[in-house]
Amino acid sequence: MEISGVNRNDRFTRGSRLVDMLSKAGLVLAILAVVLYGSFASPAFFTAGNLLNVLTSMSIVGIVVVGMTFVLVVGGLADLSVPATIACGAILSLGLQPLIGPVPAFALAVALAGLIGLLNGVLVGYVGINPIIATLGVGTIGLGIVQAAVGGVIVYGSNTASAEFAKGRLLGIPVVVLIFLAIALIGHFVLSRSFWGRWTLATGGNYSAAEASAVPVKAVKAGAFVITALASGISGGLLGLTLQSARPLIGSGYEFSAITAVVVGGVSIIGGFGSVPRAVAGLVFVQLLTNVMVLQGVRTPVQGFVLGILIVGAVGMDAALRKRGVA
Amino acid sequence: MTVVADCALDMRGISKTFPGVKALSNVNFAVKFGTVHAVVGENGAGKSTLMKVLNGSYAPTSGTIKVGGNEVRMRKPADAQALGIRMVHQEINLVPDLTVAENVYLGRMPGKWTWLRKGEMIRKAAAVLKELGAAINPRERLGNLSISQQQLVEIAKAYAAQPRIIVLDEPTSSLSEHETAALFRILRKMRGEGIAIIYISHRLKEVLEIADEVTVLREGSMIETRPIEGITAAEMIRLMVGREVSNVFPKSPAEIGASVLRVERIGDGASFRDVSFDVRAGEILGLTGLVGAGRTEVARAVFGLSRLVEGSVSVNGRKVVINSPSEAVRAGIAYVPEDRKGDGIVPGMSVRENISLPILRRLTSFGRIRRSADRSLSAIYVKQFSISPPDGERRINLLSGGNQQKAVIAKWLAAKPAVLILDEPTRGVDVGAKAEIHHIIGQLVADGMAVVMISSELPEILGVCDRVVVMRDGRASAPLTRAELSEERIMALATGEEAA
Amino acid sequence: MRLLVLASQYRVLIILGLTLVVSALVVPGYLAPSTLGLGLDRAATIGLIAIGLTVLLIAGQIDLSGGAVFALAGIVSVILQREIGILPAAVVGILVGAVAGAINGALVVGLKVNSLVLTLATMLIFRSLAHWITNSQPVTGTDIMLSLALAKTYLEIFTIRSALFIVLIVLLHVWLTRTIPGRNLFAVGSNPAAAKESGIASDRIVFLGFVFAGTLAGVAGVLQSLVTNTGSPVFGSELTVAVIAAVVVGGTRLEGGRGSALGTLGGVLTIGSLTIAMEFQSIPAYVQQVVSGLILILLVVLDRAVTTKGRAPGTRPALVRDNPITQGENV
Amino acid sequence: MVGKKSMLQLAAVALLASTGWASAKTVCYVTAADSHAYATPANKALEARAKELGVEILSLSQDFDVQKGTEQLNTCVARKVDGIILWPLDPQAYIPGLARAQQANIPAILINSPMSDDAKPFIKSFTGPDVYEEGKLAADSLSKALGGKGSVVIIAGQAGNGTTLGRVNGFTDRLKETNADIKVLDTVNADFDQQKALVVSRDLITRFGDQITGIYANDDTMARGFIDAWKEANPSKPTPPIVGINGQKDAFESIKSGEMYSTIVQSPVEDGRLAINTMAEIIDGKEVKDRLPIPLAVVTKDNVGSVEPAF
Repeated sequence: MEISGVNRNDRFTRGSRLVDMLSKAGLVLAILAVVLYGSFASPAFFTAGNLLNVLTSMSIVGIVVVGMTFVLVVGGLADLSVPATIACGAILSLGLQPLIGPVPAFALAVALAGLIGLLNGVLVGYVGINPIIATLGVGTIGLGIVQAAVGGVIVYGSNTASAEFAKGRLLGIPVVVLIFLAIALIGHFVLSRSFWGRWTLATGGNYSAAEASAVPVKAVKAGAFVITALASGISGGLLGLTLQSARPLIGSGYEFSAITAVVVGGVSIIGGFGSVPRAVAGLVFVQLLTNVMVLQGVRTPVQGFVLGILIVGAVGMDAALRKRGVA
Repeated sequence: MTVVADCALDMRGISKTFPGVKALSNVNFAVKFGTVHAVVGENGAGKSTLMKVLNGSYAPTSGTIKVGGNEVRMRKPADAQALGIRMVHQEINLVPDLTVAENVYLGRMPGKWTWLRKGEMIRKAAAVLKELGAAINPRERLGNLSISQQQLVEIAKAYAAQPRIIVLDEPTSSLSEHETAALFRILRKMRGEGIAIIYISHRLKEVLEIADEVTVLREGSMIETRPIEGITAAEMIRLMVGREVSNVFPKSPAEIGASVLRVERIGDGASFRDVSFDVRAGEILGLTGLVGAGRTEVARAVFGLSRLVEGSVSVNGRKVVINSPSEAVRAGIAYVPEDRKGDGIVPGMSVRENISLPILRRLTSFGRIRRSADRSLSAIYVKQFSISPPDGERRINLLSGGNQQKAVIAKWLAAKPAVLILDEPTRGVDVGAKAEIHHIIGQLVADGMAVVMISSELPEILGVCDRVVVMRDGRASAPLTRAELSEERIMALATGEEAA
Repeated sequence: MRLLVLASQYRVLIILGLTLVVSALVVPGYLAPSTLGLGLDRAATIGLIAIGLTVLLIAGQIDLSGGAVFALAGIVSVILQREIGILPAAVVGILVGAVAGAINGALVVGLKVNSLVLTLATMLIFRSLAHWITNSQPVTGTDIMLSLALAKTYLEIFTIRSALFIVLIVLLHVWLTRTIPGRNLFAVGSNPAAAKESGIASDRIVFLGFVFAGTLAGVAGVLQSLVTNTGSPVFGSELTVAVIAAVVVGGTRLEGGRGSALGTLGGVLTIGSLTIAMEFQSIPAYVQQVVSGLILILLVVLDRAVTTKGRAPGTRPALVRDNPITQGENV
Repeated sequence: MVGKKSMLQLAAVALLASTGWASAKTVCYVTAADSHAYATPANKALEARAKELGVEILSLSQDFDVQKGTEQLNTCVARKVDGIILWPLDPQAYIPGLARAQQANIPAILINSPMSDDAKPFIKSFTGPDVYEEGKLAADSLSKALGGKGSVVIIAGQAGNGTTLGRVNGFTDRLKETNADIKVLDTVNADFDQQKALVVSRDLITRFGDQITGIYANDDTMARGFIDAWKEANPSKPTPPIVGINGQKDAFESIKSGEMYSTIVQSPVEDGRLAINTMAEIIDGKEVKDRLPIPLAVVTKDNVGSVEPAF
């Protein structure tokens, strides 16, 4: 259907810019509100130590969030195979240490996780299978193979140097946080400044038009899943190194945490819109809120309840703002 | 004055205001039973808004609506349907996963309580389709039909509801001339049954042929309602745009050079085979035929959007194998697709981002898009094509259809192709924008580009093209030169009355 | 190619048949009524939830909260046994399922948000509620004899649970193919804009679809709690994935507009009989996972390879569209 | 086709596994999971011992899903096995299934975790470490470390999980029983996951700071998480006394280095062997005791050199 009236277009523009601004401002305000409330409610909250803790705690899932942003933006709904890729990264990066040394082990672990992502990508991008089904199936198979491979036992780390590095600090900032920030920056650059990011946004925005504009849509779509798998592999590897132990179910739940952060950040699940800073802001908000609740002694089920309400609120508000901007 | 008894619809003083915008102001619009009433106007003149008011999608800000003499208030499409008002949209709006019969009776399936009387439904649907002269099996899954067959099902659906008022919005946009003629037979039949028909079209020739009355809208206001006798196309255009548009189809006085694109005996194993043609620098080659003849399929295959199974393609004398659009771009081929909204624009992106999409790699150093190059590229084309508003940062879906189309063409010129394939470049574009697009195409060939233009509109083909290839059932005719061109000749080739 | 088309058309039947034949060859006494009855009973819980999900997927929606609703309904039906008696408590438990579904439906229709994200959130909420009201401790019912009675098999094959599943899925088949609301459901999932334009109350259909799915998850949860005489906040945490797999193996698509009750029956039976067969052979759980994952992927790839026609390439699936029921307005 | 091939391979594997099915006694073993640090060695020990005894094991894995387990009991009954060894993950939910087994004259015993008293009539014995007992031992050990006075945090496993319930309730009940002056500051769930324990520990340390004088973790993995969090927050300060359960290798290291106070060793191998031995006796018609514990050893710095870690 065509838009009637040139004048109405102005309203459209104003609407959508307003929406974008409002939703960005909303996120910032929400984070500020949590910080303010937290500072009043708990003396321990607004301390360098605690905030650094929050940052450290969110780094592992944060790396996954960066990848998941690509999946949502490209219109790939969600990657449910994250637990498998994290397990792959964690178990292999520890398990292969005695055989090939810590650095090659880490690299190989991440590469193999990327291979799982490639399988997802081929099924979603090239064969055209619904991402939910494809990643669910591949994740199940991947996790099954990982479990069969290690026979279900815990794999321990054997290289203390790598453990020290992963747990260590650089200029007073934990190494995992630095790695997360680096990956977030790279992710942000790729999504917003590089041709690949523009292609990702175009493919998510209108698949056919992107295809007809010589964008290699299939590869771009597949690429988002490879990016997520690589990120999860790195995340899993770091997890393994910091914990110095890994078990097959080490990554369970990370997929939902990552999706939650991305969605709360206002990245559209229908694709074509979103950025890494938004997703990271969503993650920061969720983590700070959880932290405040824990410091306040709120029980786990209540935390889950609040988080659920939060997601409903976030997507509801997003939909409402968007609707107002468009209708 | 009209007699109340045969006044099917009487809309008086209709205004519709959106926050800050007046889309319709004080429109009076009346349609009599048993007539075909055409509504014409440029895009954005308020036709769609008026029809949305009529079918209950929008509530008017002020004004009254009388249907069959009684004042009514409609809050949703179902209210309009209960009053016997039916819409046939330009875009097919049916359910691909249901059968033809179920689509014809969608929302009104016959049955008792909730039980579906399937046999009765199929019988009735078959009868309606037969009455409309459409050879379609009512048990077939709708998704398996061709586009024009689906369009007929859409009309059958409206007709089966035994409406008192039927609104057709650009019903012929996906129909060939042949099928259009069949549609007009159906419309005349409906008119004979006393149905009031509202006919919206950009194709003034069709309006002149089928309408009894015509209403012209401009900028949200009703300009004039007149009987069709005594009005000419030129006059309608003047009323629509408020000015005389001279030379709708500017001819291109370009110098014709060497052959740029040559396809030889290509086929995709399904919708076309044994198609050969070539197009030369500075030349516009028309590709026409009935809808479904395989024109778009040929273009998509040459551009790498689908696979060729036989034949060869060469550009500037060199054979190329094209498996994807990016390979096509590298070979120097560009393609402006038929479905602008579906295949042309990325709605969430700005004009700038849309324009630079195909050649992004060339604007990139070390993976990073060079912002200045990106900006200046779009600035050039926004200016050259006078895209309005002249703001490259504006989201493209906020532009009018004509300006969107200009941006889509600009996107391809940025790639500096040797040959540009345009698929229905002026469909759904208003008269003024159409002239501008033709002007742009004229400039391109003047600069030595080779252009293939697919169009169903014969006057456009005749007016613009240097040579014309006519397709029928997946086969292509030999090219006709300007001297050989005539509407009759093309139709004869397209319908098979003359062997290719 | 023709063979492939045929194989794809009857893929559910083929895979089910193959499972049964191989199992029968390998597992002695596999085709005995008692074993089949066992498989059916094992499939019943998944099956009951799958019935609801089939309806939702056809309507182009999805519900991830089924497992949590399953737990919540069961807990409520057990907790209330002491207060109001077993039968009324069971009814209240099912009502809890219906209310949970209504909440999902109202939010999806009212806020016009994507059901994937929304039910992810309500899954969290319902699961938290289950932990909250039980203080994370399992709760026990009053009458263990009832549990034994409920698990009795009739005609050597049916338990109450599996019989209920079979009856409901046959009813669903009739409803989907022979009734007007059933056909309208397909219209809503296949082309929401067209459905709306044709005066079909899409919002109401989607809402009722969620209520239906919630109710069935409630029924399954209450039955599970009665059969085990226990309500636990951790029940059903693995169910949702199994249910989605069963429905998709049965040929229903996440894109909406396509699916059938009999297909779901086939999918559920395949998963059920496969599980039993592999368990009878002590196949480790992770190998079972790999096998069912492979079957899932194989079947959807087959489906995709054969039926690319009919839907334009790159058409976005229902889940990716904004909210299907808001489609068709503007832009 | 891939599917067909894998099915055939499956069939071949299955065929090998099922030879000799008719003659030997078959015992159905409904285990907690196939792939788990504790369950896997227990399963392996049980199966190895069964082979020695000439007993066929039909092994079914619940994958930590209670609902699956309750249904697997039906599979066991339908297979008309000679005995059932159940690893309960819930104190109640299996009772109807066990009752059905009893109706079918199939003896059943519990391994590793107890069930509620209502289950007593339906089982012949319960073998294995008593998770409730472990909680009590942990309370005693921590109480000793703190000199009967202090305030502690509990890092618990999955909410609603049977092991978690036993280990937490045993701990708190014992504290009450002994009238120790030990306050539980908070109980948080970390799902037996080291990373989750790390995250919740950071928050606990921020929240309570120096108030924490002792820590009880439901297993050694989570204790490890707390230690890491503590070292982050207070690189120089020694950890307060931490008590874990399981007796993992790395816990032994931590005890040696003084980072942990104690752990409670339960051997998965013992656990598995005791269960199958008991079942074999039952099948042979012998009477068995209704409670057969495996030895639990509290390991502190004093005896860490002389005890073997569990895994």
